[in-house]
Amino acid sequence: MPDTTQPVLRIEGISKSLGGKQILDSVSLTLHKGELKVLIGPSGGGKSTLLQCINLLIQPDQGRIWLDSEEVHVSRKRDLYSFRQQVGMIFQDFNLFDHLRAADNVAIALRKVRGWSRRQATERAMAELERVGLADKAELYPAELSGGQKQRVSIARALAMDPKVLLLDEPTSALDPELVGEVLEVIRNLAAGGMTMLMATHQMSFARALAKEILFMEGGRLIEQGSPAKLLAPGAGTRTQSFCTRLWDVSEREHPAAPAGEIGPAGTC
Amino acid sequence: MPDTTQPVLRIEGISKSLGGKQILDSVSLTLHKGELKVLIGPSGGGKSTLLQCINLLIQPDQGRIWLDSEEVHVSRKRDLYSFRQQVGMIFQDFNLFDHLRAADNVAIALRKVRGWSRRQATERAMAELERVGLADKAELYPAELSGGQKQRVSIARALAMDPKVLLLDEPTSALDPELVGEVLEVIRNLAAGGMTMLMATHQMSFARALAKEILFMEGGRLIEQGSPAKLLAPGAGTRTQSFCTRLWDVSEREHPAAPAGEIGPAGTC
Amino acid sequence: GEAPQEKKAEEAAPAAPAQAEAKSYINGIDANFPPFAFVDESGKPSGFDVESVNWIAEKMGFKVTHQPIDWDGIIPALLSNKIDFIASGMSITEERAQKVNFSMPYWIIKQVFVTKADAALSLDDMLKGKKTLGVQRGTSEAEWLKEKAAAEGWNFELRYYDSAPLAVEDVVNGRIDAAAMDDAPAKDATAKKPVKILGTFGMKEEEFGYATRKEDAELLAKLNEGLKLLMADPYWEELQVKYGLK
Amino acid sequence: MEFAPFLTEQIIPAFNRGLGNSMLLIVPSAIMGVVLGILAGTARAFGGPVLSRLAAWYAALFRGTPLVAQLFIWYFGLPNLGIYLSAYWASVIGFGMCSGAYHSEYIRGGLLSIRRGQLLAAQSLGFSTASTLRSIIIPQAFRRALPGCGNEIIYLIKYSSLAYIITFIELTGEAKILATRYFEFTEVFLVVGAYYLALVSLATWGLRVLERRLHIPGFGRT
Amino acid sequence: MPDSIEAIIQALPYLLEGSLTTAGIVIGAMILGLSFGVPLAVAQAYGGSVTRRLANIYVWFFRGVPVLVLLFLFYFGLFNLIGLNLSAFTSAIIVLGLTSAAYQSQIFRGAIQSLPHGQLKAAKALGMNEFTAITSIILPQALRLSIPGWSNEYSIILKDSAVAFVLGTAEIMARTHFVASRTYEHLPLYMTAAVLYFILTWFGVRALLHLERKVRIPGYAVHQG
Ligand SMILES: Nc1ncnc2c1ncn2[C@@H]1O[C@H](COP(=O)(O)OP(=O)(O)OP(=O)(O)O)[C@@H](O)[C@H]1O
Ligand SMILES: Nc1ncnc2c1ncn2[C@@H]1O[C@H](COP(=O)(O)OP(=O)(O)OP(=O)(O)O)[C@@H](O)[C@H]1O
Ligand SMILES: [Mg+2]
Ligand SMILES: [Mg+2]
Repeated sequence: MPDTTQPVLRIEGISKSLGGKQILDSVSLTLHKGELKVLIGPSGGGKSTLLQCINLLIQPDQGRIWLDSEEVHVSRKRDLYSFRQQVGMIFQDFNLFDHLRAADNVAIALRKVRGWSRRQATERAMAELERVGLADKAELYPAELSGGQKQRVSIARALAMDPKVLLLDEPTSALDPELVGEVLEVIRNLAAGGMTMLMATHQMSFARALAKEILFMEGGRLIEQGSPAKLLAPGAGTRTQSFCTRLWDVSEREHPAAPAGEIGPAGTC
Repeated sequence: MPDTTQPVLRIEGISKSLGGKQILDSVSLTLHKGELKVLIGPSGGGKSTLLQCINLLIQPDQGRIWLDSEEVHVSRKRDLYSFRQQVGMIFQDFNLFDHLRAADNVAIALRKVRGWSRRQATERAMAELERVGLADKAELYPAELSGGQKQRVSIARALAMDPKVLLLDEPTSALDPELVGEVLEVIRNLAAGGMTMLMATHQMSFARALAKEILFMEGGRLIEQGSPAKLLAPGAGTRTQSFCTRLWDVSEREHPAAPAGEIGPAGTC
Repeated sequence: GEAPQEKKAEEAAPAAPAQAEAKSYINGIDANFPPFAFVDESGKPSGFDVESVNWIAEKMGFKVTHQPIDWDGIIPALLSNKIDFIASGMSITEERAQKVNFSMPYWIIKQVFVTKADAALSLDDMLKGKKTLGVQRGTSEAEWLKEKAAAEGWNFELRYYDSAPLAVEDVVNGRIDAAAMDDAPAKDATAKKPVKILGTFGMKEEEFGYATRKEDAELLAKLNEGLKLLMADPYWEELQVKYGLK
Repeated sequence: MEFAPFLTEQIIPAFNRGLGNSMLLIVPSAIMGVVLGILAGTARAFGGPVLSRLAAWYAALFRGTPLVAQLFIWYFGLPNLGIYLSAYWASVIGFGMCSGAYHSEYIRGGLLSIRRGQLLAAQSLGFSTASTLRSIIIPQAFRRALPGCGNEIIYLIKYSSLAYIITFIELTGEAKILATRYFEFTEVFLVVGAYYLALVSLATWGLRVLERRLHIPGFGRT
Repeated sequence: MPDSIEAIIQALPYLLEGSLTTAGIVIGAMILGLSFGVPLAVAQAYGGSVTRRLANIYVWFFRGVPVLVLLFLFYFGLFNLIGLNLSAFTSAIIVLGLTSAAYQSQIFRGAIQSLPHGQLKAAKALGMNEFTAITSIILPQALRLSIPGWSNEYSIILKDSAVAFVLGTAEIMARTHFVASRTYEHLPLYMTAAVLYFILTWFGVRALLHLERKVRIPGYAVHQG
């Protein structure tokens, strides 16, 4: 199980401005091996920007990043590429390669980055698609896939590279409850296998069910962090707590008589 | 409140094949004035395809559609355009107009379809953006918006046209809990104002909180339909019921000791 | 073909309304054919043919403008009334005579070889010494050399150029050994480039004439009569001297 | 003049000879053009400050000057530097270089239409910049540029006729020789027009097949 | 080379005058080409089978037949036949413009087809008719993406306008030939013409590049250079 002594990924003081607005304001965090941290917060809070900065897809204005206690320098292209190979990413809007079929979307990095043969790569790609229940859609292009199918291809694509660290940007937003369950299971297994993960999500059940720690992000800063139990405890008085009970109010009003146990912390919280 | 005597939208026997596969298989449904029906089902089940067929964005192979008991014929272009003006649509992947700022994304149809002046249209657009909490992002282009912001612009765009019927394809997938609550509130108000809605969603709390009826779709067919209370009752033995309890299992296993009331029908159900 | 002529007439002589009845004609010229026709330093058409025609026009009482036009398009332009005649060093040939009427011949022209000024090659070397010769494509010398070579077993290689001056350019570059061309432009070339005229190479002499449309007998008559007058006038000699043709 | 014997005895043999020469020009210069175009177009969009500047100048120079002038320089100008190219090679190099400049602009247009997300996704998987371009960006950009590049290939077919100016006699050269000799402009140009039309039709058809084969669902044809 | 420099200086005003003719032809033909090219592209991308076929035939014909031949056919043939007495200059604009429309349509079509289908769907879902959807959603984006290709077409017509000399419009290239034939200063004069063309192209291309940057959609493309 998680070995918390060894930081796998560490970022310090990441700041970023876009269009003249400060989007990230000196964000620091550490991920230990096998740890899963969950990033939550209001829309536009900077979650996606942070994840992309960690991967250096967006160049932070300031800040430093270490992987396995080696600092990552953008200027050394080699290092950058190998860093990114080790840090997988699942995008909020999938960003599948439009010109490739599902199987090739998964296989292409194996071939072009890892240098695998076409056969090897396709075999692995099929195995990954199988894992997310898409073996029969391998031949379809992104435009022919449903929302949930696209999202699953993007998950398969990231997993196929066997990354050390995985950054997940709302990986289940388009999935139905059954699939959410399955993906959750996959994530749990990855964590058990020592994968380190940082996940932005709006589905608080995830945080509750899996995360060791919740990071609450608003206005480009991490304003609260702690275990789910601590932050979400009823009456904890945290921002996280109030953020997550909004939906509750709504449901409550509609079905005032419904037993709390059933509708409960409904929907996303 | 809802006047159920008068069917606003009726479809009958809609079928569609794509890429040699039957995606929709003779789907029929009726929406009465002020009614909100929720479409759920596994990923790839055909929800998005159905919504787009209703709007005739995808040409169904078979089937008929009535709005206010007038049948809609594709061949009569005039009718088709006025039909679509009355039937609003929120897309699963937003489909914002890339070359227009948020405000213009909302205003363009008012100007070009309704023939409003630029000023009038912009005023209304700003009001709609305000309603979804985006007044300060009106000047940004789609590529500069976060996932949740894009989704809200697409909601504002549909609402600005004051449609009679609204088709919503996962309108809250990218929203945080606070916003989900707000959008839910908006939808509730619309329903109260007599808007007729058909919403595909994975967030079962919606169905529970708002829907009069749930339609369960799998493999291109509506296989179950009924009130949330009926379909979701514990032990109802329905496909809907089993579909929605999958996530529960997962959470349960992780925190076996957690009080059911807290984690409850966690996540999406 | 009346309308464009009248229009041209107004352009050419706006200051002479009294002469409005005078017929006005457009002469199409190949402005790449000095000294017969070219465009001078001030951008105006000039040359031996141009000045001859001007003299004739004045004598015969018509107006004329000179329109430079691509050699490839010059006969179609004549046939479709865009121009009215061609006085621009055009050889009288059988093929052309089927399409247009020619005036009386006014000039005899010989075809010569032009070589580098310091070349020490004889005419015989040119024809039988496996040399490379340049010609302007579509000219009579090009055709003659090709046919004779086949008949006589001459072994030179022919290279086709867009205009004779370009062939001279390649003589200077050393890519070809000689250019075959009319003697008048050849003389012009020797004045401007380090080349010399090697001499004629046995081709029959050719005659230049003015070309008109077949149906335009009136103009042809005027041109013929004008030419006769001009060639009898001392101005004819003067022109030849001016353009280095004597 | 009788048209039928003129056609069979003069035009057709001359034109078929010219056609062969035309193909010898077109095919290698088209290939050279596409390759140069992809390199230069990509360099303009993604090459660092130096490379993109260089590529931009290449495109500006070769698009900015008439092809005839370029051919003149390759053929009549280089001898001043002691470089003697044959008419054939001067033509192929001249056409290829010029064509590449135009292709580069179409490719750049194609690159403009690729969304950022595609680049981000590739880089997140550890692709180097070069292999991102090679495997992800260019394949998409090329597809989108293809109709434009088709234009350039068709222009090339037609411009190949300029080779006659530097003495390489291909289809148009043969036509001009015949036409100016017999003054049968209409006939000769109708026939040469038919030849070019056939060549262009072949290219159009080939391009359409290529476009169809490279078609990606979700873009293009509805 | 004092001779050649003298020849160039001598010829310059004459050539500059020719560049006005060239510019006139180019601007006319580009505008004509644009106004025919856009509908052709739309017909090819969205037209029914008949419209599409007609547009294909148009493009095939005008791309297939050399401009020189078209000039001959129209100026000496068609225009004469129908009694249309157009000047060589106007005729050149019409023929070059109609030809350019065929090429421009392919550039626009490429751009139209690089837009994902979703946006057209969204426009239709808002009740827009095809015309509005295309003119206010598709074309604004497609035309942006067409600017590089369009600059190609500009620089091609600029130089193609030289063929108009078969009709007798003496633009830059024809004038260069004249002067070169008289002075035998071929190379320096062609260089001068090339420089003139280069300047004209450079200004046009610069202006288009500026336009391209100005209308660029923030954050959209990979390529910002
Ligand atoms: N290029 C840009 N110019 C200006 N503002 C930008 C730009 N890119 C992003 N932003 C802004 O940065 C903020 C953070 O965006 P980000 O995508 O990181 O949010 P997020 O937390 O992921 O939100 P969501 O939950 O909605 O996905 C948003 O307000 C967005 O509008
Ligand atoms: N052009 C196409 N060719 C082949 N199959 C297609 C095409 N378009 C859609 N499909 C298939 O149709 C099925 C239904 O897709 P649809 O988008 O309607 O699903 P959905 O119910 O909305 O799923 P999700 O919840 O994941 O959004 C999917 O399996 C998809 O792969
Ligand atoms: Mg986000
Ligand atoms: Mg869907």
